[in-house]
Amino acid sequence: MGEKLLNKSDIGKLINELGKEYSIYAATNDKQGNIIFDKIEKAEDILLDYLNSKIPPKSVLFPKVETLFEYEIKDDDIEITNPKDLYEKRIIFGIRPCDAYSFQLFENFFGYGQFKDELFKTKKENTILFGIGCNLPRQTCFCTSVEGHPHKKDDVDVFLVDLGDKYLVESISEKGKNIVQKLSWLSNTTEADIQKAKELSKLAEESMSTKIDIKKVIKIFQENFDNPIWDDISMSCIGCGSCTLLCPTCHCFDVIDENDPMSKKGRRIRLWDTCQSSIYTLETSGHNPRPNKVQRFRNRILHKFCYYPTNYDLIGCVGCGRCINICPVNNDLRNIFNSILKIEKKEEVKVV
Amino acid sequence: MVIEEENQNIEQLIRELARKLLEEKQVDVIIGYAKGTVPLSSAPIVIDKVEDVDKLIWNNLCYINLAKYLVPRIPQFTDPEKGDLKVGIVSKGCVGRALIHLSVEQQLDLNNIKIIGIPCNGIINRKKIEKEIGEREILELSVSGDNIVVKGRDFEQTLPFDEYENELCKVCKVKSPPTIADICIGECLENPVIMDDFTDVADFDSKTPDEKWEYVKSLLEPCTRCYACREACPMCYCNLCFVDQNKPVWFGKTTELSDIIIFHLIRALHMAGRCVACGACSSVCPMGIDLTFITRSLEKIAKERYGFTSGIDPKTLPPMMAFDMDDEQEFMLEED
Amino acid sequence: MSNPYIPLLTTVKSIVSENKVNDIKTIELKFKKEEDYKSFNYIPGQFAEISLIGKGECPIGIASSPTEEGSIKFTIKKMGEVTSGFHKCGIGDIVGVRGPCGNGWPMEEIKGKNIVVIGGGFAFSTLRSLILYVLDEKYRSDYKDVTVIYGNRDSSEVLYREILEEWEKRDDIKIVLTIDREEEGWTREVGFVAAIVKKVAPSPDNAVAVVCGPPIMIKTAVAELVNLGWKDEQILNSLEMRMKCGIGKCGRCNIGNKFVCVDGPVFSLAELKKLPNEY
Amino acid sequence: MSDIQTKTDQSEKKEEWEPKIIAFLCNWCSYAGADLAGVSRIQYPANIRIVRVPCSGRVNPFFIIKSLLRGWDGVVVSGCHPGDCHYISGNLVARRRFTFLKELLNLFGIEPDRVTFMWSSASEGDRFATLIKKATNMIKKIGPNKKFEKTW
Repeated sequence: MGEKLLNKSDIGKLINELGKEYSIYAATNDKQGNIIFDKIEKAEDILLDYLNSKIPPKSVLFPKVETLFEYEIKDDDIEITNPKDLYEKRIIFGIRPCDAYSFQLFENFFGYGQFKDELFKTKKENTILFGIGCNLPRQTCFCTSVEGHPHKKDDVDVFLVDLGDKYLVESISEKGKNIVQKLSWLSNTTEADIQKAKELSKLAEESMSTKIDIKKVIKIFQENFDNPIWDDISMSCIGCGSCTLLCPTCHCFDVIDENDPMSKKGRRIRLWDTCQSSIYTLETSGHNPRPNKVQRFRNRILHKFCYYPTNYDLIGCVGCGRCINICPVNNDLRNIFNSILKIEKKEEVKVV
Repeated sequence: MVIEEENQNIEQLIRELARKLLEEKQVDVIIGYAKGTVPLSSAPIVIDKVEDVDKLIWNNLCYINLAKYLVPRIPQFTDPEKGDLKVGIVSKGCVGRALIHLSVEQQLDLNNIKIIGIPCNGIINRKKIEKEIGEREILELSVSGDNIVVKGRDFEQTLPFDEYENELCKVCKVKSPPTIADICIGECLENPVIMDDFTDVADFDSKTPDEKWEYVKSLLEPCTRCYACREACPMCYCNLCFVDQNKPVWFGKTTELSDIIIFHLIRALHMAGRCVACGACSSVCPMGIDLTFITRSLEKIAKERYGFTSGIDPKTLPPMMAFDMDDEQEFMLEED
Repeated sequence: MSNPYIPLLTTVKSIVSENKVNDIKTIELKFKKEEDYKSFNYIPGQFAEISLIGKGECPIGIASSPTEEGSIKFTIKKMGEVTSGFHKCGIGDIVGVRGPCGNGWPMEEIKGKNIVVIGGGFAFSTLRSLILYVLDEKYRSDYKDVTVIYGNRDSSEVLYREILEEWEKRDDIKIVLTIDREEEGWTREVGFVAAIVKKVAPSPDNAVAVVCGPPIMIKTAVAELVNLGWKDEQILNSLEMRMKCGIGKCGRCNIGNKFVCVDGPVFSLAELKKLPNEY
Repeated sequence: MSDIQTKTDQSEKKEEWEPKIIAFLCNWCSYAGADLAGVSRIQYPANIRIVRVPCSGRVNPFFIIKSLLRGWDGVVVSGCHPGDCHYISGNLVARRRFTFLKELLNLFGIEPDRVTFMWSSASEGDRFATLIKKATNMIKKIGPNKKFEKTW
């Protein structure tokens, strides 16, 4: 039996104990009251009953600004060193299943091909994920449509289910088992608790209000690259890129060198970048392969629902609904699916 | 009149005028607002058929400045055969101001545009509502009487409209677009005279530099550099923004505080005497950063120093496009 | 952990200015450590991410051939921050190199075939690498006739003059040089590359065409080849794309589901036809 | 630039802190004025490093902000008196620009005294020296520019 119980009043104790060995990252408020994942100093700062964070927890392992290496220019040599925080032992506490799944996608992508992104891999290896199931998914959530589930446990190391006044703690991976074993003071479960967790999982699944036939959507996307419908669905887009920056699966980055004006030191850093910006693909010669909003918009959607499935047989979306909530012009992904699904119907009519 | 009734009247006005324009073929397309799919939003929409007129709505969440869809950076209202299309644009005061200012800067031709003037009755501050409701999901938001009613799964909360209105809308003096002969229909202001005492920024002005710096720091800290503020701003139409320039690289692109502050400082500088105070930048910010203090201060500087209010008169040049021998220069260093 | 973003360090060994206006230079780099050079195994058509530490990084095609031992060469046009930095470099300066990246010309698959090289402007660098490789004693017998069609805006822009002269002396390679507009003293062809392709009319029998140049040249020259009866599989293009990481992670160089930096930059016309027209 | 800074950094520890000030001087008036001050042996603080620009209208606010970002403690911009501009109205255009810049620096809480604008003609060597003295003292009063420092 891998399950244990954790009283909500003991969260502080748990965090303090884990905090001795690991840095704890969890959802917390920033200065403007947004929920972000950040390093926790005090257990009281942790938020656990949040809907979902504004900035996805990718910011912990793939921060907005990440040092690739540091350098110091000397008289006839350059000294290059690896970034410092690579081997920091981290726990991401209270991550939602969708966001945990996004790490899986990151690992898949960054670990693909001849060159592997060792920075992310190393950080991920030193990280333990404590997931919490969503009992009340939002209206904009659609994880069940993209092969996810509000109580999906596969991608985390330890999985918690909120049972009201306590959490059911289930260790999933080896890493998770080891760490839960050390927490000997966790109490044992009863059959009723496990049963209740199962019920909650089922309830959560049933309360998902959006259901999309994603296989069909992918197929239509693959066949309709040149469809004029792209003009219509991208009409209202203002090209701001908040959808991509706040997407848990968007991994594109820009690389720049930053020098300390006061010394000969510097660092090469990578920053989150967005494919919605026109300079993203602008070549030095002035040629731009994706000069228009329509193309950039299409690239974003197809990258997740066409290129990703083609290359890795995975859907590049975890269904967190952040882009739906955040879009300033309310260009709702669900509407895009709906209008895309309509094209096929029209064509079928034509065939008949 | 209560807000709820006003909304209905405005909506009716928009639909009537839009129907008339389309039926009489005075315009080819109309840009307006449609109902959003999430509670705190509205969606810009383009219609070209009379049947679609009923999709146009008005509520207190129409925060996008529709003039953005006409700036040259996003050219889309052209037809291969007809050339430039005639566009009708649902205009609250700040949309009208943006259009007029853009024409002053020769970025668009007002003759291709029909301004459908409406008397805006204020926009709700989305961020303030989100903050108030906290981590509960908002499922529905409506205006009832003079109150905002927020409904969720197991709660219902009534909030007074006055308190949750955008700061900018509270002090707005140009609720309807200024009239320009021949291109305006609906409710427009004839020769508006703007009187503004800027009492709302007086408080901020009296702070010491360090206090201001601390305020700016904590305000801008969450910025992710997504540039939604820039993209939603009708005045930001440069082909290549200064932060994107790389010959030379002027300012850093990182999310370190100094780079963030510099970005907002320079953007504010570029908005000087041009900002039309629509508040779109604050409304669209995914991180809820309220840039009102910049907007208001820019208006104040332009008004107090040069007597200029942007987007009122298509014939007056904005302060940064003109100069005068007798400009005040009290900030110049002089011998004692 | 081996950090894939850390470059190998090299020093500038020589700098050659390639044209009259002096905005194209070929720099020769020597690896600081011998083992780095040994691990840097490349084939013609590949590129490397070269960087000036403190300025930035950019992807540049490798102009030298693996047969030229001891160093690697890059031909760089002065364009932005980084490339201008390279133009200010002196001998002995330190340059970072990551790579080789990309797939390169399919040297194995085109063995036993005639090779038609079509190049325009300073995109000729990776073609130089290819030609040198093919003409090298070790490999010459693997490939058949080589025809080179090389176009430029004007005569002062022709790169690698010395090596071109050497090639002209040989009888196993045919060189056709062209410039866009007539000029005094120019005795070679005049006209756009596509027109010259039509005039030269290379035979598609047992041959491959290797095309590299500005997008408009690729488009027109390829159309001419297709008119001459060339098949899509026989036409190889080397594409340009904006890149940052060069190793398929930063995302910006995708054409459909392919990344130019790892799946390209060399694509056959047949492959390109399957991809969206976003390049 | 960084050389100068490292040098002054070292001296900072030993002696009293001296500000580093970058001055953009217009070619026709202020630069000549500075020259005159030098030729006439009028003493003025050695804290300024001069950048000669064709006209005060050439001074993009970017220059000023970038200087602050790079760690300069103060910026001085000097041009011809209104009406005397070699290009007729360059300094008048500049004046409007500086008005807004000054107001915005103030708004963001960056000490407005760090950035100084002044007029000084080719014949006013002593005025130039006096104003530079005044500006230097003002900047000394505020202290070092630390607001834009990044963590290294």
